[in-house]
Amino acid sequence: MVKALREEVKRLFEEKKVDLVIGWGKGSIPMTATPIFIRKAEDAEHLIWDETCSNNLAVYLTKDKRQLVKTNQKIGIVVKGCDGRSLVLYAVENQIKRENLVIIGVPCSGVIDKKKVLKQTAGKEVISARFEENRMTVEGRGFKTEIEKSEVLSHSCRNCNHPNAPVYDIFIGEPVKTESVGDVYPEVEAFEKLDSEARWKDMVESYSKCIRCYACRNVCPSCYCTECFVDQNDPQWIGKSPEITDTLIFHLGRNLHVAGRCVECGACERACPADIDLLKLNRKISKEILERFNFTAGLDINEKPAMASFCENEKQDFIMG
Amino acid sequence: MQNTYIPIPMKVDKVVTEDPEKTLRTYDLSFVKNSDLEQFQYLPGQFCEMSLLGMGESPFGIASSPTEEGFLRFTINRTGLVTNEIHNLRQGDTVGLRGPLGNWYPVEDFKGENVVIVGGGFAFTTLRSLLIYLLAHRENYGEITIIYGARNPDLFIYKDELETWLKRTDMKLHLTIDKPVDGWKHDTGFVPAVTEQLAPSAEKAWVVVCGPPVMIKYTLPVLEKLKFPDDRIITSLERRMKCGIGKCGRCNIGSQYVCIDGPVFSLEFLKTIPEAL
Amino acid sequence: MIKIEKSNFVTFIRSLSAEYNLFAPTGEGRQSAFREVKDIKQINSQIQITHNSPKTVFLPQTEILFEFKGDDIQSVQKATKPMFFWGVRSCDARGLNLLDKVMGQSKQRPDDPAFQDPYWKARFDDAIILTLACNEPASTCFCNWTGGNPFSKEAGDLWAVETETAYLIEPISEKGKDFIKKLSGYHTASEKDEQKIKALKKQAESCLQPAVDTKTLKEKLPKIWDDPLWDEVSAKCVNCSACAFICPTCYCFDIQDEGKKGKGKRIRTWDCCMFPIFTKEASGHNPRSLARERVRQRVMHKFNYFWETYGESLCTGCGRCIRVCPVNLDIRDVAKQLLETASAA
Amino acid sequence: MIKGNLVQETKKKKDWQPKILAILCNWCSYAGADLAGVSRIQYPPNIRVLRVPCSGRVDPMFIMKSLQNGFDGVLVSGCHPGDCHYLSGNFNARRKFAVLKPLLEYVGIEAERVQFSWVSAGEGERFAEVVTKITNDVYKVGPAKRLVKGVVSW
Repeated sequence: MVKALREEVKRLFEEKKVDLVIGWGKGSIPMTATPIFIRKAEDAEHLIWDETCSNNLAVYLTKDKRQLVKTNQKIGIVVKGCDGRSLVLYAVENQIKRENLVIIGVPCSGVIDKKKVLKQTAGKEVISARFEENRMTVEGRGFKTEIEKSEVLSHSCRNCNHPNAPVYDIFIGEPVKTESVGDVYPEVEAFEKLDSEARWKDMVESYSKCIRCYACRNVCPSCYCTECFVDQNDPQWIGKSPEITDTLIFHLGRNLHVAGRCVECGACERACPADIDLLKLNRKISKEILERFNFTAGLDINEKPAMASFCENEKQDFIMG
Repeated sequence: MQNTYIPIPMKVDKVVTEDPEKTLRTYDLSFVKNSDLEQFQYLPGQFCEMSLLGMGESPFGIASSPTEEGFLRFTINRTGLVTNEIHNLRQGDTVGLRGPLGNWYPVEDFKGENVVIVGGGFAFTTLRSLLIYLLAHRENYGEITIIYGARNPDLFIYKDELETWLKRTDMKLHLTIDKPVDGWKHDTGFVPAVTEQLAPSAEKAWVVVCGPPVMIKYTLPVLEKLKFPDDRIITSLERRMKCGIGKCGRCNIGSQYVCIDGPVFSLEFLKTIPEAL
Repeated sequence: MIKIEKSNFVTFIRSLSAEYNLFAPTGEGRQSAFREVKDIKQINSQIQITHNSPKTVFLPQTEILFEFKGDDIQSVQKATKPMFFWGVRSCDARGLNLLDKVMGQSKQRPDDPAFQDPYWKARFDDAIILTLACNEPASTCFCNWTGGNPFSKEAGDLWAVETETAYLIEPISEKGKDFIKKLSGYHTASEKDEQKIKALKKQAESCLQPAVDTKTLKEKLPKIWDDPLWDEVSAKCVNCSACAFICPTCYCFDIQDEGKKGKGKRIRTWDCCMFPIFTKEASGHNPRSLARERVRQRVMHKFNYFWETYGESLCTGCGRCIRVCPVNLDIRDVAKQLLETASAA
Repeated sequence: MIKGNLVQETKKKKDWQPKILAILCNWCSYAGADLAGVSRIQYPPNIRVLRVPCSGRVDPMFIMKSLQNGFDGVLVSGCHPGDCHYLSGNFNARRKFAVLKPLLEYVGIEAERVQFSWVSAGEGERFAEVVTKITNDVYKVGPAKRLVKGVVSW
């Protein structure tokens, strides 16, 4: 698989079809891949593809990195299902020129969240990790454990219905067969069933861990405003300290800004240094949007985002009768 | 222990609107507490953090000179959150002040030498401070030449004082505006060009430049051409600041903090720092 | 050097509580941090290095500078018992000393209290830091790159080593000497214990990777100020502040007013040079508007600027940033790359 | 008129009165409120009105910031679907609210606090009903405690 990927990228360079390929390379610490930028054929050797490739690489086409797109370079980008959906979103929102991209799809059966591995080892450092089909073996000083991959799968991957990029130019290997996962939002439904007091308590508890480092926003492919509303100071929407209401309004505001645009890649949650279950809010919104508007972000290049369109006679049960 | 983050209270004594657009206003502040007045020792070139409780703080250069007693003067351009609010201040209102902060123009080194002051726009504030200081100790200094430019005649600050300075014989004041305007009796042209044309002598002289970044950028080569040595070209920098005491970390140029190592630097020094200019 | 048997540890810790507020490593994984300990059971001695550095106690993420009502300003500083920090690793103890140079002292105006941070001083000046030798450095640790050592006695007031059965403690600073003097009823460490320490130290050092001397970056970095390498280094950085906020020596902060005009508080809260607004001026001008400039700022501050001003590295090699970086931008790799390029330049 | 205004009945018992922000669109609901006024229709005095050009102008941030800064409830009211002065402003608003309302409930903000309605320029009476309903609803759930700045300390 990895070999095929490297060959393909090498070929792209040799045929002068790309100036740059964004992919994953081996990280410097266990269970971690890192984004790499390949500019010549021989560097294709550094590419990898496995369950540690958790970054959503689409993020490198916007924000501060926009110049890559602006320079009209031909960019190759290696994508999982969710990353591919981000590219569709970018195309819909005129952030990229589709013709300047060479999308290289890879079959994804879910990436791991290394924070979850750390929980399995009770915080003990993992020095080496090996992956087999459905399990992984982790070793540290004085311990060695086997973990089911499903236990440490990223939150976003557990109920993923779209493992393959919806649009691609090249696919490495065979697209993953999609079986409908059935109930896509089980944890959201479970949370909805709690009473309001319990829900609020849970929110306060998890979001007071937030240190406002904005890693969630900065790794989010859908968050590409040149100036984020938290950074505006006249009016200043959000206080800068991690006071709980400011923090919550930041997260709610961010989630509302990506409502109908979030591809649920889970990059935010994996990036969070404070271990907050950030997808809990995103997925609630995605669920509402799916149920109400029958819309899922990043699947169709010709479909307008949910919050940028409307139907005249749609359900309005929440309006006072 | 003294809490350096707590501002001292100051009373607004006088408000002068400097331009017809009302974007520039000059405030004379006096000390509410006598003890603060006694403690406040400063020299031209230093700045203060002006503080409006509930709105925040902003740094401003002191436009008055220590030789003028009993008040501090600040000229403030309305650009952001805090300055907008400052513009609402009336006579009798209270504001907070922290300072004096930063270093100052090397007035001791100027002694016995000629001083050329090149200024642009509303950055003339600390230059006024310097000028008043020099004039108060007139006998200590040689020739004093001032080149002061603004986009149009309206945008000069301290217009009354400019009038009296123009009449003085112990100093030379050149005023210039960017484009010719009917009735304008003085020079026309950008500050760098006018400086080149007037060609003040670099002989036994120091030059102090302060103004918008573009002006500084184009004036410095002119001064070099006029043979001013780099260590005698003095300028004052601006960066975003918060604490003003070298702790909060944002105003650095290289290893130097504009708030505590600066804001006054010599060109000789700035040339060693790639991100300074 | 005195010896506290682990069986006596509870008594020792209890004896502290009369005079000190005890802080120690608590929690697990990414929630591990130095917190005030009321019950000895809260102490987690299994932690190699806490996820959050002790900085969070001395320079909290947010603190109130003062409160105001009308024009009336109230300082909110309260006198409390001094803090006793149990189990600070040598990298973090060093980090606190470096922070003290910036916050507690002022290189430029050493004698003027107006340039010292009163909040920092109130906490740090009386605190006793016990530096606990690192028997088992993590794979991300690189204190040996920045002049540190897992068994370093360079920083802190007391220095301790944990053996299987006991803690061996000796004073470092004057404060530490006074502290030890007041203790009674503990044995002095034996020759055998000293041997044990030597063996542990050797073992700890063997956990570390071979050192790369980052000291030379001080001279080398200015040479490659404009090198295209910075583009490469910063390419994957997404400009969040995870690295800065968990860093034991990143101290930048913002000052903000909260509340309304007439009533509220002035707070300070951590800020980070990775954010574009950090340096954005009211006019809209931003001296560091590009990602590469901001990444360069952070690296230069750690490995060059701080050297220039204080003659030390601002990186202590704790490795926290390596663990939290969402894109695995490894500072060790950056340092290596920079050294290579600079040496070639 | 709704009879048995809960707020007024219990007014003597407790001093607390809900403070509600009513964000009204200029063309319909604001005019509706005006009509209620000139027609001397009684409704609880608990609302503070914020006039906006269109319900489409209402950023969810307005609502969250209001709750954070001390309002006990927020009412947003615009033109009936199809009547928008700007043709589709209220349709866009409706989509925003369709997501915002369940999201706020999801994080534990009481459903009663944030409500939406359509009130036309001719519906003075309906405006009074809407205000009475939200006032009663908010009164029942009591003073806002969640998402209010400064309540949970740090």
